[in-house]
Amino acid sequence: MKQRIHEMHTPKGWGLMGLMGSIMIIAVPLLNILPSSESFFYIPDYLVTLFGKILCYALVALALDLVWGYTGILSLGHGLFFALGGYAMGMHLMRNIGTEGVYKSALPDFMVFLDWKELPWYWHGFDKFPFAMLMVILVPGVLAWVFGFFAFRSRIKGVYFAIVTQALTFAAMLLFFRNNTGFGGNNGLTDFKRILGFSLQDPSTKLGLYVLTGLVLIIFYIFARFIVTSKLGRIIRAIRDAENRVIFSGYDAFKFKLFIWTLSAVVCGIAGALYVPQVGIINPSEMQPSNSIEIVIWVAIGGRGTLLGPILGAIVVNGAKSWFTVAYPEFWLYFLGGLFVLVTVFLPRGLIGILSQKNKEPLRGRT
Amino acid sequence: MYFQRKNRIGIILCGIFVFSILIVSRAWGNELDEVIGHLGSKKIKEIKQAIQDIARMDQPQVLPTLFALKDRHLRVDEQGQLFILSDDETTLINAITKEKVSAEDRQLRIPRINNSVRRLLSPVIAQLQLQSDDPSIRLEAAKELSRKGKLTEDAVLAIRVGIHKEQNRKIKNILHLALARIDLASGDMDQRIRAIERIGEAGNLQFKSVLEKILIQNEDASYPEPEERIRQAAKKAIAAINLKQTIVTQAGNLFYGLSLGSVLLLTALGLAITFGLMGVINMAHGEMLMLGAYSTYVIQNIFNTYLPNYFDWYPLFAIPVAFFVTAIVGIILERTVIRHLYTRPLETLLATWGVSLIIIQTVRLIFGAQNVEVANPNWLSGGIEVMPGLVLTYNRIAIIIFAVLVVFLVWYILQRTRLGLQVRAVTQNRSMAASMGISTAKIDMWAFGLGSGVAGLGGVALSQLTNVGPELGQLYIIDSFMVVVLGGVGKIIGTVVGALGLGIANKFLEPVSGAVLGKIFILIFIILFIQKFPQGIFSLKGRDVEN
Amino acid sequence: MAALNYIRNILRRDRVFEFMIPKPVKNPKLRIGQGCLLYVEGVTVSFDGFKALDDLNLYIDDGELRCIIGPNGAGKTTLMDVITGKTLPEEGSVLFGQNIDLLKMKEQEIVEAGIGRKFQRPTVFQELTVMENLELAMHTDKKVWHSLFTYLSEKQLERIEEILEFLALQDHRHQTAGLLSHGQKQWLEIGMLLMQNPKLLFLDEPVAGMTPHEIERTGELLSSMVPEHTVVVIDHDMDFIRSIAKRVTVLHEGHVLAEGSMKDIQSNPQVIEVYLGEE
Amino acid sequence: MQKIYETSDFYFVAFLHSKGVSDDDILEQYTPFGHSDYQTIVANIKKFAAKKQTAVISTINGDSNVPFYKELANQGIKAEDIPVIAFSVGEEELRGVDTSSLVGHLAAWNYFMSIETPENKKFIAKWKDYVKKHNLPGGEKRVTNDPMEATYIGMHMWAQAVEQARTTNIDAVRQALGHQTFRAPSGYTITMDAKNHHLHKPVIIAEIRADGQFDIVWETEGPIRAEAWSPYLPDSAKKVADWTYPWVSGNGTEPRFSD
Repeated sequence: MKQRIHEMHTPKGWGLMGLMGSIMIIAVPLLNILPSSESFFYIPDYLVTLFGKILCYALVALALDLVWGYTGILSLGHGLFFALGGYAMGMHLMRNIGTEGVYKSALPDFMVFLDWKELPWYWHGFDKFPFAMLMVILVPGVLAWVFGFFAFRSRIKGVYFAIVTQALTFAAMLLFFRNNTGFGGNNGLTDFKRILGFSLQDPSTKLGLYVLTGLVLIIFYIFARFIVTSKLGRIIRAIRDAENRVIFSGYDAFKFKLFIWTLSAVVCGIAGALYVPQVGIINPSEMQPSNSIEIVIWVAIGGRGTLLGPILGAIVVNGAKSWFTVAYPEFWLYFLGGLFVLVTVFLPRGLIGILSQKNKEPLRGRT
Repeated sequence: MYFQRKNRIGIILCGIFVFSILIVSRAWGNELDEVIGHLGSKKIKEIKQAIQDIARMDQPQVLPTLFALKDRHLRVDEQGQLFILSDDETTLINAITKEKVSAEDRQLRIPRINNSVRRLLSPVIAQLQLQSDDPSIRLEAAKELSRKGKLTEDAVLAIRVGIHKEQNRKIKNILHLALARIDLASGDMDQRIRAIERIGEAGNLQFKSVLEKILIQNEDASYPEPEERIRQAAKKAIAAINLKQTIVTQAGNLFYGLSLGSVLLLTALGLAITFGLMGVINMAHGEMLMLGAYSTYVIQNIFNTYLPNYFDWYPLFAIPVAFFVTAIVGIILERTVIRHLYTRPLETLLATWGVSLIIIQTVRLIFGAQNVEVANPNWLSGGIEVMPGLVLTYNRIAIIIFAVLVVFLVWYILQRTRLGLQVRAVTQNRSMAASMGISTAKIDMWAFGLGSGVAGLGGVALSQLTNVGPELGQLYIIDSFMVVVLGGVGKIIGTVVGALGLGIANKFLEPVSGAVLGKIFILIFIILFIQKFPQGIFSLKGRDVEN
Repeated sequence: MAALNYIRNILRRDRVFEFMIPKPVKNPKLRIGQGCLLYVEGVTVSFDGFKALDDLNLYIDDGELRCIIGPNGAGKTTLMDVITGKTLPEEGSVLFGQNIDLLKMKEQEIVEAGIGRKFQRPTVFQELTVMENLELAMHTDKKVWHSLFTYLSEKQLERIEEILEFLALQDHRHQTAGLLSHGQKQWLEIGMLLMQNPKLLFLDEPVAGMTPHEIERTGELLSSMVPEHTVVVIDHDMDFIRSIAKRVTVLHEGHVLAEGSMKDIQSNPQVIEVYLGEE
Repeated sequence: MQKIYETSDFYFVAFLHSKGVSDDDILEQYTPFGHSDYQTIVANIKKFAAKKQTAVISTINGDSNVPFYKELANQGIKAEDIPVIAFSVGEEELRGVDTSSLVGHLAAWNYFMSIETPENKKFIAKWKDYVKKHNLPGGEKRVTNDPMEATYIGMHMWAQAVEQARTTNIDAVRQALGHQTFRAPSGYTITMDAKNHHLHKPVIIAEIRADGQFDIVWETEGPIRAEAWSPYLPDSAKKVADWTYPWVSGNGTEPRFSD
């Protein structure tokens, strides 16, 4: 066990990680609670929510890095799994509003609006928190498993896979846009009141959600680190480099891909579930193909195949987005587009590559 | 009044048409001028009354005034005198005295009309046009009248006159059809049956409900329509209408599908070159379409400003301009970004996505975030009614033809020119081609330029169909990739079959499932199809496939 | 007829609906009778009407070093694809020992049964170290969960060291495989095959692109592997074949043209005409 | 009269049912967002309209309007035969369309650029100056529209409320907002309802002109009192919207903080 811990990170690496982790989940909350609102060190509530949102994105980026950076499967549909987790959570929060909605009905407002008389079958059970959490994992997980089962079995790879995932999320978006599908159509699910009895308007609930997101991110980072330093980690990297060789070494590459793909989707779902109570809305625009491409952008800019890079990428890009879209809205797209071109062409190992020696080596065998 | 009309029928039946018109017009000279004057009334009610009066008098010389009223070219001065504004809006012509006056220094008012006036106006114009010497005008007028559900007595009268005078069989038939609804109620059995037969032959859907009324059964199983022969004829006619409508529907779906397929083809063809042949996952492809559409917009504006007389021909000029503009942008893109990425094809996806964001923002800064207006030239506006209920619009027909030409062009360049040969050689085996003395860098550049240029051509086509705005490309990028992947990478014929197949499937599906579900079904179908045939419809087979 | 073809298509292993095919017995024990290890009988494969293999029969004895030669397009690689499960033939049977039907198995199951394959181009895992490459190839439990929690045991480490030594790659054990020379990559791949502990080894052009010295060394390597492993070498390099071959099979247009010792082959007029004659 | 919906709204159908229109006489058509191929839908409208007098109610939003109107025009549907009334089409939306063949189709809104009042002339002149000064794309062709007018009214009312309250404190301004009046470009004095904080505005129905402007064909006699909730829906009718001090209630059945 000791050896495995050492393989995952050098002592220095563990120390650094501990430091960043504690800044994230201890320092930020303290700076939100302790200093007076005039103090220079004070972190206002809206920033806590913004940080929480960005950490959710970081979790998604981390999940994508496992499939793309390590296994070489480029997904342009990860936003779908994120949104599905978000919808599962949203349905729970929606049911939790109870009869306090605009129409004072036991049904969610949009159903009253559409004149539905009873809850559709697939909404049953979501009033219970454990069931909803199970669905947060199962819905994206099962969809990813079924989709991956057929796609990997047919040996769909590279561009084809990427485009098919894009078609998948696009189709899902159109489906969720329809009022008749039963998920609030265009407007999605919103007006949430509370989670597990805590008011979602309360700053302390938001702080709690932020800390929870940070914890989940740290836990999953360690788990992901455990995976990529295990033999399985070497096998998926081997699949990325030469899938045929892996198969002719006696591994069922299909199962390994399916495992990592499904795992990644589940983590995205969890990220979505953490995201929804913090931002207070989930709608089909989360399934837009461009959202999924943006996830790829975070990973690529941070540096794929590094785990830390995608987290960094998600934080840098989204931080820059929050600042730019306020300060220089007309130049945001120039910045994002330009950053993207430059990183892809000149820094294939991403921002993290600048920090490490490895960037000097040419990148091989990756597509 | 009644006397006069009856008198006129008598005269008509005698066949002395010219003479009668002369008499009547002379008789109504002053009265007509007065009625025309009411067209400039402030009250819509009076305008309507004036139109009805004009219909009764049946005087074609009023037509210019009626057109002016319809097109808002009619002006009224304080004294209530009517003037017709010329098309270039410089001169006024007195509606009655026909004398020209200058448009300046007059306080003029535009008589207000609304849809209820227009509803009254169009059949009256058609009725008057029946007396035209030009058969094509008479044909249009006859069609217009046959479309109307209810005809005024004056119109019926005018049609009867028209039928009598008409030499042209086609126009005559249409006029008969226009009367069929009236004839159905006539007392003459043969006339009724003929009317029913005519309706059946024409197959217009709008007559179906009229015929269905004949077949309604009373509660005691008797028919309000006692004549068995009439009922039989009606049944036959309804069957004929249904058959014709089925044909119209299916032919319509086929045409719509072909047209949608052509649009998909035009949007995907450039991608078939850059992605299919060169392996560059060009996410900025949609922006090439958008730039092509904006080029069309700029050319349109130039024509509008400097060559207004040749405005109708601006799309023809826009085609080469759009091609070269997008080709040059493509070449710049290839030289600055893509050439660094040939060994990492999936990463071209990322870089070109970045490029697409930059292009979108640049267009926004130059042209604004809103849509810009690209007008169809006259020859691309409107459509031709090939069957009742099926209008083939000119812009769609033009796009189908354009798609054929572009496919031929691409095929010719790739298969019949030296450049095409070299492109194929480079895309199939880069190092081999290089060792044979082909400059792969140059070929890459030209091939990418060609692909982008073809995308620009797609943009010209789109500008004639839909709105032109900075996000235009984003709407088509996914569909374009679907088409190329479905058709099979590396095969132009695959893209053609893929695009037409998707278009037609989509349009046959849409009436059944609705547009939204139809689109979803198509996407799911593509996902399943690729599971089964990962290489698309036209796949390369053999041992090199895996590589 | 078309319908029948469709159903046949559905039942094909490399297609989607795999669950419809009856599963073979998992990990059957290899039974060898009469010294014959591999039976390839009546195999036909065609691509778009072109017959890559045409009613081909081939038998490999247990413990022999067999060379297969043939001009380009003779079907050598396709034959290997069929045996290792990459391509499914339209007709014919492929038996490993007397009891294992290779046509009913997936690629990795065939590997598990004891057949290793080296590709024409050296395919090692470029971004993994030499040791990691060998570790992955090792004959062990290859399930997903096991891979996640497993460690290298002392015994396994010893085995890796043994192979490293055999390949003379001890000094490169922590180097990423992508940085090895071409010859070293070829050897590493052979080493990876050996790690699988296969009964039968297919080597597609093992000496392509090697220096004469490396070729000599490879020849020695291969010869030292028999009779513990049965080795089948497919190559163009006649000098190399001559130096190692005991029995040679000549393929031409998808079927076996001749078979025998190198001497017999060299004097076979048909072979001279289609193949050796070109040199 | 029959109605066809482009994208559906439950309330329309409910309203039509209440007017005794049967489902047979209603055809609803939905399209995906960003839809641009209206061939089938326009053909369906024609087919439907062949049977009975038909009007189309279009709730198409944004960009899809252009391809829809182009297809309508090209397939020869004229306003006098099948009028289309749209709820989110104004001068700005028509800027991308050749309107010559759309003459007579209708739009319903609270303001149109063609309204002839001194206030509107001033408003348009101000906008033109702004466009010129900032060199906005489109230049001379830029138009004013209803959302612009609404924002203009909103900003002025807010400024008035701030002046009256002498602070930008949200609650104080909110309290001061009720009863604010403003002479709007539409020529009417617009009042903010003291109770529900909606604006009382005129409703105008106008026809599209060939130049992309609108001809007003019908308007209410003065501004209409804004109802926060629909009196036609039993559930909705019970509700209260009351922002009169010290109450705060936007969507409840009784005012909150009433004491």
